[in-house]
Amino acid sequence: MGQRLNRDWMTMTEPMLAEYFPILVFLGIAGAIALAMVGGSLLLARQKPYPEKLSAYECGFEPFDDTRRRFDVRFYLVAILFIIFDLEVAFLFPWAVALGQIGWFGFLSMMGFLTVLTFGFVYEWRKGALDWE
Amino acid sequence: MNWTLALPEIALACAGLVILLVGVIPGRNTFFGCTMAVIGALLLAAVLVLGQPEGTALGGLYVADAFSGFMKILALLGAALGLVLALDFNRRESLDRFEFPVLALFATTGMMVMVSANDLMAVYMGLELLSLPLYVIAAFDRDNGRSAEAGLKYFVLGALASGLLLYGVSLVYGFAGTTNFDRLADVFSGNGGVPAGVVVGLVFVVAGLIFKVSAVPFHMWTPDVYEGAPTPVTAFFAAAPKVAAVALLARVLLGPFGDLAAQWQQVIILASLGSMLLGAFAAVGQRNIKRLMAYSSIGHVGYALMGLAVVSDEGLRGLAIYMLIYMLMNIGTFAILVGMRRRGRAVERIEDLAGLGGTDLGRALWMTVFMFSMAGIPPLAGFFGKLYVFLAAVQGGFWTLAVVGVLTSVVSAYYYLRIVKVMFFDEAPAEGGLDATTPGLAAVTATTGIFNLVFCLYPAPLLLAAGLAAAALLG
Amino acid sequence: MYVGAIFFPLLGATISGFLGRWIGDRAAQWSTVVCMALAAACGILAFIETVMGNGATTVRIATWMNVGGLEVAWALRYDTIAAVMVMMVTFVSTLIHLYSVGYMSHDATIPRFFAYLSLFTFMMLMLVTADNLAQLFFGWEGVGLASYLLIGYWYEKESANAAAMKAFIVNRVGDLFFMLGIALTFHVFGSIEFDVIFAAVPQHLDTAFLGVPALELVAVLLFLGACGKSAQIGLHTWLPDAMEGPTPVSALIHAATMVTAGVFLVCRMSPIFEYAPTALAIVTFVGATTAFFAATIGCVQNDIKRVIAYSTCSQLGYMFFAAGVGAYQVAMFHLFTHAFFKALLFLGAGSVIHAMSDEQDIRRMGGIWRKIPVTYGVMWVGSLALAGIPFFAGYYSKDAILEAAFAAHSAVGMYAFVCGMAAAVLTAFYSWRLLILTFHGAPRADHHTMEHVHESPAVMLLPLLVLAAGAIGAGWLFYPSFIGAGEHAFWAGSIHNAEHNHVLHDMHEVPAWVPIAPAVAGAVGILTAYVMYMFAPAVPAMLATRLRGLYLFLLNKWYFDELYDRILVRPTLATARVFWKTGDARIIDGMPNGAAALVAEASRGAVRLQTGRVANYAFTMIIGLVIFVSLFLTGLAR
Amino acid sequence: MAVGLSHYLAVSAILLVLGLVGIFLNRKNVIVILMSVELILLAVNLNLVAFSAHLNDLAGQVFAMFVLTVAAAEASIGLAIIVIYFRNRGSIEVEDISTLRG
Repeated sequence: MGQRLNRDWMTMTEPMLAEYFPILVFLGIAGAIALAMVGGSLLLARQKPYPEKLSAYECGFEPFDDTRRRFDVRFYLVAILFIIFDLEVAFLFPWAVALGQIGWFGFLSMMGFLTVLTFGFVYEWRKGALDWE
Repeated sequence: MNWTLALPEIALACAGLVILLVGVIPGRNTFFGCTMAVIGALLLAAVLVLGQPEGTALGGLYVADAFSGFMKILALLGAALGLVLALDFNRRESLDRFEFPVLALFATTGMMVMVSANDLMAVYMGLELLSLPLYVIAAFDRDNGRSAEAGLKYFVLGALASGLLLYGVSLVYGFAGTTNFDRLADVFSGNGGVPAGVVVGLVFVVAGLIFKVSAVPFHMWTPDVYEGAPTPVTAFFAAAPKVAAVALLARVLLGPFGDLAAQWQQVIILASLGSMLLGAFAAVGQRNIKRLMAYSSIGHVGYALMGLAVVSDEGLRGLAIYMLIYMLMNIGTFAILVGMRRRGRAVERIEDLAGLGGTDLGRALWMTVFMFSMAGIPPLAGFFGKLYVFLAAVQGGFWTLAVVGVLTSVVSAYYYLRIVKVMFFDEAPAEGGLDATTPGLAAVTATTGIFNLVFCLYPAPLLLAAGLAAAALLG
Repeated sequence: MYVGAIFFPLLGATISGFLGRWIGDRAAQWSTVVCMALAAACGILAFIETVMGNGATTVRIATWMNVGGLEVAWALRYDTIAAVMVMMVTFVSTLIHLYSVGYMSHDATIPRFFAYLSLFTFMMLMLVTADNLAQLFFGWEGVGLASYLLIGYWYEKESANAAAMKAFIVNRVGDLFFMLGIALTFHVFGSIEFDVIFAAVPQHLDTAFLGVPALELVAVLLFLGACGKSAQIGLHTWLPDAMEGPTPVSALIHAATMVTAGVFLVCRMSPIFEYAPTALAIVTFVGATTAFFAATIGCVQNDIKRVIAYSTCSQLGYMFFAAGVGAYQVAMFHLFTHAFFKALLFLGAGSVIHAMSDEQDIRRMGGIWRKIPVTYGVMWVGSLALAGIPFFAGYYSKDAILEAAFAAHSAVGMYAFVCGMAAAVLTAFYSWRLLILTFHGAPRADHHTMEHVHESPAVMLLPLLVLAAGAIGAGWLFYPSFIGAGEHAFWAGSIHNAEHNHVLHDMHEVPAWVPIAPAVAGAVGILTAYVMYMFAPAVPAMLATRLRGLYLFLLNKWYFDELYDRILVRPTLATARVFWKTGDARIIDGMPNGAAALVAEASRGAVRLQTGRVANYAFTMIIGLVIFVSLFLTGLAR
Repeated sequence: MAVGLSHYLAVSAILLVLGLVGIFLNRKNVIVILMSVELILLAVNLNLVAFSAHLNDLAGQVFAMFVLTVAAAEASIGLAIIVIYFRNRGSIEVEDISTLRG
């Protein structure tokens, strides 16, 4: 193990700053843009506040309520379903990129994967997990 | 790409999906039909396993040999019997949702993958495929706080355990450069010293696996989960997953890390000693019989691990035969516990068995058989299970293990006998004896009980099978 | 024939046990009796075949287990010692089955009883015909189980339940040592087949284990196991309580067969014991002490069955010290004769109890000898045999034992001789005390009972008469072949005497007074008993008051139970309290010893870890992980 | 000064320890335990990817994919169980989850 690490030290010769410089630049630009937007709106826009406008806006809730109240369990449900299904993307991207090399076998295996997901989807649908009311 | 070798697993998985759909489409309750279908699928898989050729498949991720065959048959048998126990209970407790058998089926698929994993990746996938459904069915009684708590505890600790396992896997992968068992074995067989990273990783892996077999010090979840979960679920937990986990532990330790035995041996010894002692002592004061069974199962795992700690052919054979006997003893006992109802309500205190000898002699006698067998009293099967591991330990010169084993078995005889005493010598409570059992339960009880009785007469074939399994693993 | 002798009882047990409910009580009990009779026929044939015919044979039935480099077979080893036991067991057991038909006729669950009885017989036969330690252990535990079931047969009685538990647990203690003994044997010899072991003994004469000679250690462990089964001093406490079981059970298990299993074990392992002098000395000492100690207690007990139970204890002591001085043949001979007259005594006692409508206290009997002459007669025969009066069975064997002890010419042998003589006097004394108090004098039972006193039915008397014949004849009939001139040809090597062991020869050259002494001792005891209980009934009470201390000492069985209470229970509880502050030391129900309390406390401690908090569980796991890592790294360092 | 394998290992080890400590030091909310578990898996993934880059071996990254998926499934099941528990007991305080004991 020791030797391996030493080899790392040998191979990585570029100075650190050079590596990280782009990130620094990126941070700078991001900060600048944010400042420009907020400041711009402050400078240019006409300020006419009234309570409706100042009150917090939350999707799906009446805004006039303490914020620590329980969420409706249906949100959890949707969230859970989302977690499950958004993951297939993580598999679909590399598959789509490599489809050329992996050929029919790769294609079919992904199809199998999607079929399994479909089974699950049908189950949820039949269980009525998808309709809100 | 000879994926046909993995036919049993593939068949199980497909069956699971189909049954899921078939169960959900119609509007009415399909619990009974689905359970039957699942049991059929399990038996079919068992047949496929019997006809399975040996070899590796799926790019070395999957291996099929005598050992995996033996253990798979055990796991499938345990799962099927466990589902039979669930049939009636779930209906009465209005838990008769068809998801139950399907989840059990997926869990069983996970066990099969574990048993014939030949790569750390396959190990992890199998383990999770087993664990996730188990988390759910532990909390299957949604409207019961105890069940929910059991599920929550099992989930939190299980997730922690699999996290540890994964971390270990990542270390092993990094420092050994591969996750395939055969190549790992090659890496370590070289006489060069082993990098500390691999050793640490191995510890994490072992920890994660020991959690699944619920041996000390990773046993803490067992009593709570066993007590909280619905009884058939407990029965399922106690039988099939334990077999699979023990098998996986044996394969991982003896396969890729066989040459590191000097390092992991003492850890297994420690776990075995601790489990035997805790299983013997902690169970004595228990009132809830499911909790008692939890501690008893911890103890049994301790005995089984003794067979693993002695890194030898005999030890492994003892382990295999022990798991077989343990599984059948447990299923039988739980077949009686599941049937414990008074006036239609499920009861699970030991006192509730009082006077069973008077009200239902047959059941009491079978229970006596199981208790004596668990206590390891000849000529019942349980005695031979212990005998083989003890002999192996003695032959390997592990006197501490053998002596502690004998002592703890004497101690544990106390609480098994206590149950017998309660059944025969205590007065039945005022509100009357237990309700009559059901044909299904009675059948399971009788089959397992008869096995326990007649095993001593002609164990040779089973021993032979176990011997082959052991030989296949140790090569 | 060989196989039949063993498996007919099992057949009977199966029929009666599983079909009993359908075929009815009568059919069930008679089927077992018939099976036993067949077994007995086979047993006797097998004996003749073995002794006069083609000598020792081994019948392999099946390969039983094949593990850890040892292969164990179901096999019946028929050499002389086994054949003798088989014949004796099947014969006595048959008679007792027959007797039970009468004795248990008013019982509710007759098939269960007979099933247990036959099952026990099968296990006992397994034990004696085993040709390897595993099979022997199988039978060993089997008889333990059967006796547990039979002692607790009347499980409505709390006392019976407790007695069964006590017997079981005390036996487990013995079995613990036995198991260790087997394990050590396997470790030393690499096998548990008798042939292999015995053949290999010479190589291992100076093998050491943990610094001590391995053979000594093996012998001592096996003997400790035998102590449990044979109720030798220290582990004897279960035997008197075991009298809670039905009387036929006491006769079969706790007099004739099971309790002698220990003696049989020692004789069977004679090739090992021969080369373990220290172990033999221990055997002699324990045996002799038990013989004397049990006899003293027998003198003051008032329960008719307990008196006989203690006499059994004492006779077992005789057998052990006979084996201890190297005269295994003599031990087997006494075992053989004892089976007859002790079974006879128990069955006679049972017949008395039956007649007295279940009265067991001899202080409430008396004056009934005219009403039950046959029972009276057979009790006389039994007592004469037990007291070793010339030409009854006991005379030959007990005489031989004492001669052997004398001829051993060793300190411990002399100690055994003295204890044996004292015990002989006491034996005769309490036997006649029993006879007189039970049968003679003025009736002390209430009028109602006395009217119902009646002779037992023929089915009970027949076995009594047969056994009586045995108690009279078994001695001189078998003396020549067992320990007389023909002894060598008879045992045909099934018992091993080392070259340095001449005791069998020496015992015929003892001074003339030695052979006569036991008979004299017996006579003395009898006379004392007559004087004290027949002619001057005031004497015993007077003695009891005068020597109050001694009397209580004996009456409370040398305070053994109290001793255990002091030594085991109290300190355990105390330490338990110190360790766990929580006070109440609740002993697990029905477990009459202090270890249980300690276990309970330990469990409470172990359970206290189980807080139910997820965080603590996770923490435990992490701690375990850390420990493992350190262990591994040390393992790596090695 | 360059970023080597050891740095990645150090970071992932720190993450692991944070996760472990988070599990048994947190006394408030079960959700936090869920997060800690995710933290551990994150550490694992970091390890795997770092190693696979260092060994020029794709297996590690494939493994990381699997871990991602399973982690998501685990999280969703965990959430579901927590919801059930909350329905029954009306609280998800870690301290309250201790009715089963002994």
